[in-house]
Amino acid sequence: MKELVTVKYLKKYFSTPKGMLHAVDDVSFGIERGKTLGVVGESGCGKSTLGRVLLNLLEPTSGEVWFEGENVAAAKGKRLWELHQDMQMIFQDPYSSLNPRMSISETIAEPLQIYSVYESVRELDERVDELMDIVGLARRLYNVYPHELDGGRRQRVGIARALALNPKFIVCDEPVSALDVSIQAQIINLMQDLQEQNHLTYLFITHDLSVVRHIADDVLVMYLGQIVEQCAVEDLFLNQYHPYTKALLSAIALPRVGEQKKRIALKGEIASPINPAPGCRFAPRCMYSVEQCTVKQPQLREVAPGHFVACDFAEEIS
Amino acid sequence: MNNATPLLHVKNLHVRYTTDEGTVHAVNGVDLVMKKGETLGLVGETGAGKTTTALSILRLIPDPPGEITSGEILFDGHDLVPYSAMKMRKVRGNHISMIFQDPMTALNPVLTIGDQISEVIRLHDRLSRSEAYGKATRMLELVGIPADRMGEYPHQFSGGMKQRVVIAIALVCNPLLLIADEPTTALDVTIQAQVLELMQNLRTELGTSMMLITHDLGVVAKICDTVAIMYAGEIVEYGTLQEVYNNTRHPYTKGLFGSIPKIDVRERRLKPIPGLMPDPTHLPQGCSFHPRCPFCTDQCRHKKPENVLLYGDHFAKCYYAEDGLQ
Amino acid sequence: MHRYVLRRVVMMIPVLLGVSLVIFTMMYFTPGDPARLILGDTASEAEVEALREEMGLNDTFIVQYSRYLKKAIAHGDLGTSYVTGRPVITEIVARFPTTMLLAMLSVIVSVLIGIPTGIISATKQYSIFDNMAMIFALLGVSMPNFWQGLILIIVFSLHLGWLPASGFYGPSYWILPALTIGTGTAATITRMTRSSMLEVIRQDYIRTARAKGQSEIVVILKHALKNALIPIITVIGLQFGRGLGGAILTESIFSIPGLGKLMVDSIKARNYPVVQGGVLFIAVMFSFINLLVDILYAYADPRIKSQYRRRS
Amino acid sequence: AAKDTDTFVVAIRAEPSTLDPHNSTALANFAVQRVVYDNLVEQNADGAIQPALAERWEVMDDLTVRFYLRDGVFFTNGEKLTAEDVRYSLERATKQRGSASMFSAFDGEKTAVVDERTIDIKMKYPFAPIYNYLASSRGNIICKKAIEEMGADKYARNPVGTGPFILEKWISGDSLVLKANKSYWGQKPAYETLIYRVITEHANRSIELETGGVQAIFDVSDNDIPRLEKNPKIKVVQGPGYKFSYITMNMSIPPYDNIKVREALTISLNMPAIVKAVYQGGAKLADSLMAPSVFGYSKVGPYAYDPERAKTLLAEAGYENGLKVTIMTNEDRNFINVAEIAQNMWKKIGVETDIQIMEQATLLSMAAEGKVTMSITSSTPTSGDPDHALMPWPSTYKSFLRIDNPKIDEFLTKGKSTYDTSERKKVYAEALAYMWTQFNMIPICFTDVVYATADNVENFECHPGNTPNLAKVTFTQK
Amino acid sequence: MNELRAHEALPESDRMVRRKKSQLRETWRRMLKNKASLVGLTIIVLFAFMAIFADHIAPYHYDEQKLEDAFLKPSRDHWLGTDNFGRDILSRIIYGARISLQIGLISVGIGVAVGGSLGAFAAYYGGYTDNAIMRFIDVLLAIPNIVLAISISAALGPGLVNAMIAVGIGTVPIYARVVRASVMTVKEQEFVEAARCIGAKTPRILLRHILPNAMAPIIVQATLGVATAILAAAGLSFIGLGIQPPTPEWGAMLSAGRQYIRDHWHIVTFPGLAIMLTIFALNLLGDGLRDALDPRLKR
Ligand SMILES: Nc1ncnc2c1ncn2[C@@H]1O[C@H](COP(=O)(O)OP(=O)(O)OP(=O)(O)O)[C@@H](O)[C@H]1O
Ligand SMILES: Nc1ncnc2c1ncn2[C@@H]1O[C@H](COP(=O)(O)OP(=O)(O)OP(=O)(O)O)[C@@H](O)[C@H]1O
Ligand SMILES: [Mg+2]
Ligand SMILES: [Mg+2]
Repeated sequence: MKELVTVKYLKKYFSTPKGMLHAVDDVSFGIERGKTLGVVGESGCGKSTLGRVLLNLLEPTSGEVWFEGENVAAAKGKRLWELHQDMQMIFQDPYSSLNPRMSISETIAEPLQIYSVYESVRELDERVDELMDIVGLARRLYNVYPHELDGGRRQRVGIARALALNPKFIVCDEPVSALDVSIQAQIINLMQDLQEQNHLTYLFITHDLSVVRHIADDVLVMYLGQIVEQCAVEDLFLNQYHPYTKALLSAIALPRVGEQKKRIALKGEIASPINPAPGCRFAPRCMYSVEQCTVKQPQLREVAPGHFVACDFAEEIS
Repeated sequence: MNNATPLLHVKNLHVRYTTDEGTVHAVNGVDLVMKKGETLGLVGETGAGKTTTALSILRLIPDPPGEITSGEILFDGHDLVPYSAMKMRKVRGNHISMIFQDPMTALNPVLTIGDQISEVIRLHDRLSRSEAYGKATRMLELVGIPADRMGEYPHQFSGGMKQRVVIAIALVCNPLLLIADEPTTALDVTIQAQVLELMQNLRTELGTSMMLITHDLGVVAKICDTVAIMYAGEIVEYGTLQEVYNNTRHPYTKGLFGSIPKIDVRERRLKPIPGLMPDPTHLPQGCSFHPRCPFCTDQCRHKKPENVLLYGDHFAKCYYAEDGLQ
Repeated sequence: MHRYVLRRVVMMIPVLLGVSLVIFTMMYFTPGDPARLILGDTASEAEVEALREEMGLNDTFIVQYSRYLKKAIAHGDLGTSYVTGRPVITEIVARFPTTMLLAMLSVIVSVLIGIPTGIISATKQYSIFDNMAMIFALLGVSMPNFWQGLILIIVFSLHLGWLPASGFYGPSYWILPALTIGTGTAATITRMTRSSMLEVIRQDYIRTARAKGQSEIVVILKHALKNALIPIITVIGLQFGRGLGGAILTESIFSIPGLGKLMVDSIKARNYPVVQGGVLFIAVMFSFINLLVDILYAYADPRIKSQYRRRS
Repeated sequence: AAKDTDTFVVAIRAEPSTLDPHNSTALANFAVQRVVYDNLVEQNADGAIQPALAERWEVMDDLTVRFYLRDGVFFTNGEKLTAEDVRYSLERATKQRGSASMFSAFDGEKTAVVDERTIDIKMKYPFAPIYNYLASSRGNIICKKAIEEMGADKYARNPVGTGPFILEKWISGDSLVLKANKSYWGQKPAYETLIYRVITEHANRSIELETGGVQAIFDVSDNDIPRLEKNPKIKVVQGPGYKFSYITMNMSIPPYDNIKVREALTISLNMPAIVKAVYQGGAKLADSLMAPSVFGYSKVGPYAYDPERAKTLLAEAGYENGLKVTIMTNEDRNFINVAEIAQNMWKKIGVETDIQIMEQATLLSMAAEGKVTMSITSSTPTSGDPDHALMPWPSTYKSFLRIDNPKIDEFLTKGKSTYDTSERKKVYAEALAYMWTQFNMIPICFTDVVYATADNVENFECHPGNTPNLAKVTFTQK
Repeated sequence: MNELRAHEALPESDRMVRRKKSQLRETWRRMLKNKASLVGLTIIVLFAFMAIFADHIAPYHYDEQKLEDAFLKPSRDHWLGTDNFGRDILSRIIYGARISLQIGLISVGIGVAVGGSLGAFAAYYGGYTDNAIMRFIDVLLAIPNIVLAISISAALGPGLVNAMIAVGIGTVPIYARVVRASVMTVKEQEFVEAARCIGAKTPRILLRHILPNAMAPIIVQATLGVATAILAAAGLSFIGLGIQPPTPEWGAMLSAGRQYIRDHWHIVTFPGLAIMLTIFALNLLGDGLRDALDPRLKR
């Protein structure tokens, strides 16, 4: 099957006063056209950085991002600018991702103006109206400013802006985390509808496993900049190999009486990604860790068809 | 202390904030009963008035702009609303304590952890400085932080650890009631689980009653005995966990459940509640949920429904609660 | 922390070089010939020229500046005053203690007035006290210093005869000038304290302290004030730094032999060595005060302290 | 500041920059130098020359005057005053930058010691102002040994003279404390300590006197005079001074090279009104080109106020459609005020005036470059000699005025070299009468010297050059 | 297709009535609610009015001297009395508003333009640019303001324009710092990244996204800065630099009149009051603006 996006050995390090921060550390994966790849992981594990590097909003330290036969990571200037027509992003924070000084319509129209998609103002207006319809924003909000809107509507504006150029691929960086459940559900539904209608491909970042389960086809579990487990979403919920994934799943509280899972307690908290120690990044918190784990870094390997895990003891543990 | 008197009985509480933009009717006639030793889950979306309710119980509503306009808050049979500031101080931290939503900001950045825990001890127990310090150290260890970190400052702690310190502060004087306002929302999933577990253990150990404020129905299912669902400043459904989860009667509660993606079954679409929470400065007439309610009738539009008593202590504020809304 | 201080001191060097270059350039391009000024209008062109040569004023900018730097760095020699013939250092050192004292006194006055007023205003926001305090604070900011000084002299020295009008010989002489500078600063500090306190008392940890059952006074003084202090320290530091070089008008109104007056007189007299030396000296003081402020920050705020520890 | 009669505190306007008489040009220095040093001869309040360190003197020839020194005069460091000290002082005066131009007529090299108490002072050319110059501050006699031991820089702040007071303490920027010289050769001061306090602001000086902080002040501000006069506890000491203020015009450039324009500008100013408005009784309308207290003064004016004629003159000069002038002055408040009123009066005859205020330093440099078209300035001939007073007039003066009139040069040379006083007076009377017709400057006023003292202060000399001998002050006991 | 509709099926107003309700207007509305800032605004408007229509409202010309009428106390003919040349003080204050406000505005303009662009560049480009610019700012900051102003005005020579430049340059460090801090916070916000994502290039990002959002603290600082600049110019006049006579700048009036303060109080009192009132008003306005522009105070 042809992948729309293929990522190879992608790395992004930040240099900080305290040392090199390995935000994304040697990550490879692919996303098929029309599918959704979910990315889960705890705060600070590099999810957003991954999304930004994919779009070359941040220049990767090394690695390749192939999109329709072109390496986005190497694209520069005008070419990159052109590529952005096809690759867009929806941001996590509906409050800070909209310019408070621009009205809703201005925000949505901005990409269309930048790429001079339409020649006449009328066409532009029509397209803005159309986009507002698509994401379910009433037209009376045309000249309203973001601070007058609630989170859900703001997120719709962000989605409309991302859709404006008819992109093929959208990085969704926790688009619903900041929203209340009932609003979250509205947005998730909207995004699913849009995907179906426009054959969109999503990279969907979240820390909520239930959301991944609902929306994604495949899933990546990240820990401190690295992929620890990768498989089809159904697989993950049936059978987890990596101890971190197991802990993550067991931590979910189900909204149902008397059906609580036995929780796997994790020691400590997520460590700092600055100058990480050799060996498995998860080892300090892992209940199964042995000496080997602190020395040798486990490679991602296929433990079952289409199911990749970065743990040398994956089989024994499960 | 009479065992029959509930630990906390909030009666018809009204709270409003007066702002430039208008009067915010944050709490509109909340009734709540908590028995001793019980854990109540107070669930609702942003702006429903959960925090306001909790702060009113401690009489910590910022005044101005906030103001308790009517109602009673009976704690162990005594109404807290008319208490003097002096008297109220004796209650706070001692009989009722509170954990706030964001551990990142709930601790004073310029005081050591040790100072902040012993402060509450010295306020309520007649202990010397060193005794208080010793007690604080034991409490810190109880929440799983080594004693040698007593002299450190909040910024040297991670979010999860800070939240544990906050829990330590709240529980160190053995309060009768612990109000936890979204204690884990700001934390990561795995840390969330750790902290919740810790709270639950300590609570059972110390026999503290707890009001857990959250918008996560999963968390409620895990640790609460009774549930109160809040919408636009009102408790719209109240009952035991069993009743509310398995015998949901209010359309809003149903909507909430419908909005949550299921982890075990894959549905094609979620069934969210349409529309938005009403503007608290301009609440709709009649049932405040009616604009979003699929079962809304004329009656709902004009007259506020009263509590409908269902099975046991299960109440719902809906004309059609008894019918089951099928 | 020590290493941090050391590093900061080293970091001052480029700034001081920059200061010397800027001020040297400015003086170089300022019209007016010191030699002509010394000799007066009746001196002949030849006499003036000879004096210029003697003073080294005929050299190019580069030569003059590098000579200045060389002397300053190698011998710590900032030159001699054209007017008095004394070493610049001596001139400055003679004036500095007065200026320092004045700056300190006015900061003390302003802190004593400003911080309590600010705290009460913040805790009683929108009360009558708050409104009055804010109006007074505004008036304090709005009143031109020199005007206020004159009025104080007329009222307190002339009409009431309570305090001396000029000189700087002892506590009774300090009061009026310290008040003149202090009230303006007090106004700034009041406003800063108020807004900083207002910001802090909205914080969660203040609510936490209240939820512990702590009394309001302790909440304000123990929990809020220390947090609110950080921006206030900045303002105090800035005012203090400004006091070192900027109380010129006040100094001349009260006939106080301070650095500011020396600076102005020297600029007017085209006494370049004194201007340069004085500005450098003030810049050094200013940098030290900044450093002091930063160290105070670290004491007020443990977050910053640990940052230093990490960096050094 | 003690109030007892042992201490006398006076407030002066500016801090002395140095007490080295040959490197000092500021008036502030002279006031202190007056009581620290003595001169060979001195000038009394009327301007007459009297013996001081020299008991007597005789003119040997056109270029030589022989002075006989007083015996038993000691410097405050214990050295005895000798003719060599005098020779050294005068020779140094011809070389140092603060005094060289004033002492340029003295021949330092040839001046010779005859014996320990006799000295022949030589001139380069016949030079009548010699006594006045010797009596001026630059003629102070310094101690050769002391200055050679200390070096000039140190000496400047630790002066050694033969005067009635000894400098004890100098607080930079604030005050100078002097103690009476117990072994003074002349009349010893009636009090022990003399303190000069520096108080720059006019208003503060009088406030300080009114509140008793000081017992005497120099340079009383004009507008303070009436109030102080009304105060029963204060005495105002006012008298004619040397200071002459005037508006300059740069004769080397048009339109000021045209006498008609100059005259028009002059007579279009209602100078009595200006003087009254600006100086408020602290100055007298200038009726000559040097102050009455200067030797050789004669009244030649004032000019009549005649704006109509001024217009005619301007028209004749080709400026019937108006004229634009620029007047540059330093920050002196009185000058600015004069300029503002003049601006207003000139407007009435069609002259537009641009006033530019700049610092003295800038102004002097621009003047030296000949860029100052008009200015307001003053001269204070501290020696009281007409040669000194008329310094801006000869063609060698290249600054504000730039007059190039051989006739004036001739007058001035003659005046300088005429030893006979009555002859000399005549020369200057003639010269002033001629110069007055040239409209080379617009005279404004002669500023009085105004001091004020506490009412118990007696014998406060009203010295026209602002350097009263404070050693003579006594106190009435109450 | 979407759940919001149910709620939003309100009468959809026609697009023809596109109301332009901007944040500016929102701010304005909040300003008007604040009585103090309204007072400030009124005073400023009044002074501005005086400045603009000085020719029409001043009872006399500012340079109309009547030497015989000097030092008149306030009376019916001269509401605020006359000065030492018999000029009408009220008229001079009215004309003076023109100069003083102009000085305040233009020197702040210079400070904001120079300091602001330095600060914006420093913040936007970061790294070495930032370091170099900020060290330069440190240098300026370490030189006492008044020394800077005096030497600049000495170097440039006298005159209104040069005084404004001198005062303006003295304020450059303040604006550089304020703008830098402000731009730093704004550029970290997600909408800037969003803008880059939809293809906006640097100039557009700076001008359309960053600067408008970084304006609030600058506006506030500038309002207060106008006050400081007026004071600074008055201070310059006080030591004899700055404005050329007979220009009726308030500070110069104060400085010229200060020798008469004891006998003719009105000569200094009224210009002093004018300065004070203006600065008072500007401060009220600045404080009000700060509140009105503070997003945290919203909702
Ligand atoms: N511009 C940057 N400079 C330095 N460090 C950065 C930068 N951006 C991100 N980081 C660091 O990289 C790591 C990964 O950050 P990232 O934002 O990608 O995490 P995330 O998984 O998206 O977390 P969250 O769930 O909180 O959004 C973090 O430790 C973060 O501090
Ligand atoms: N200090 C205040 N001033 C004005 N309005 C306030 C204030 N605090 C809360 N409100 C308003 O009162 C209503 C209830 O707020 P409250 O904080 O109690 O909600 P909540 O249920 O705790 O929400 P969240 O889940 O976001 O914490 C909201 O509309 C809120 O905007
Ligand atoms: Mg992220
Ligand atoms: Mg809340």
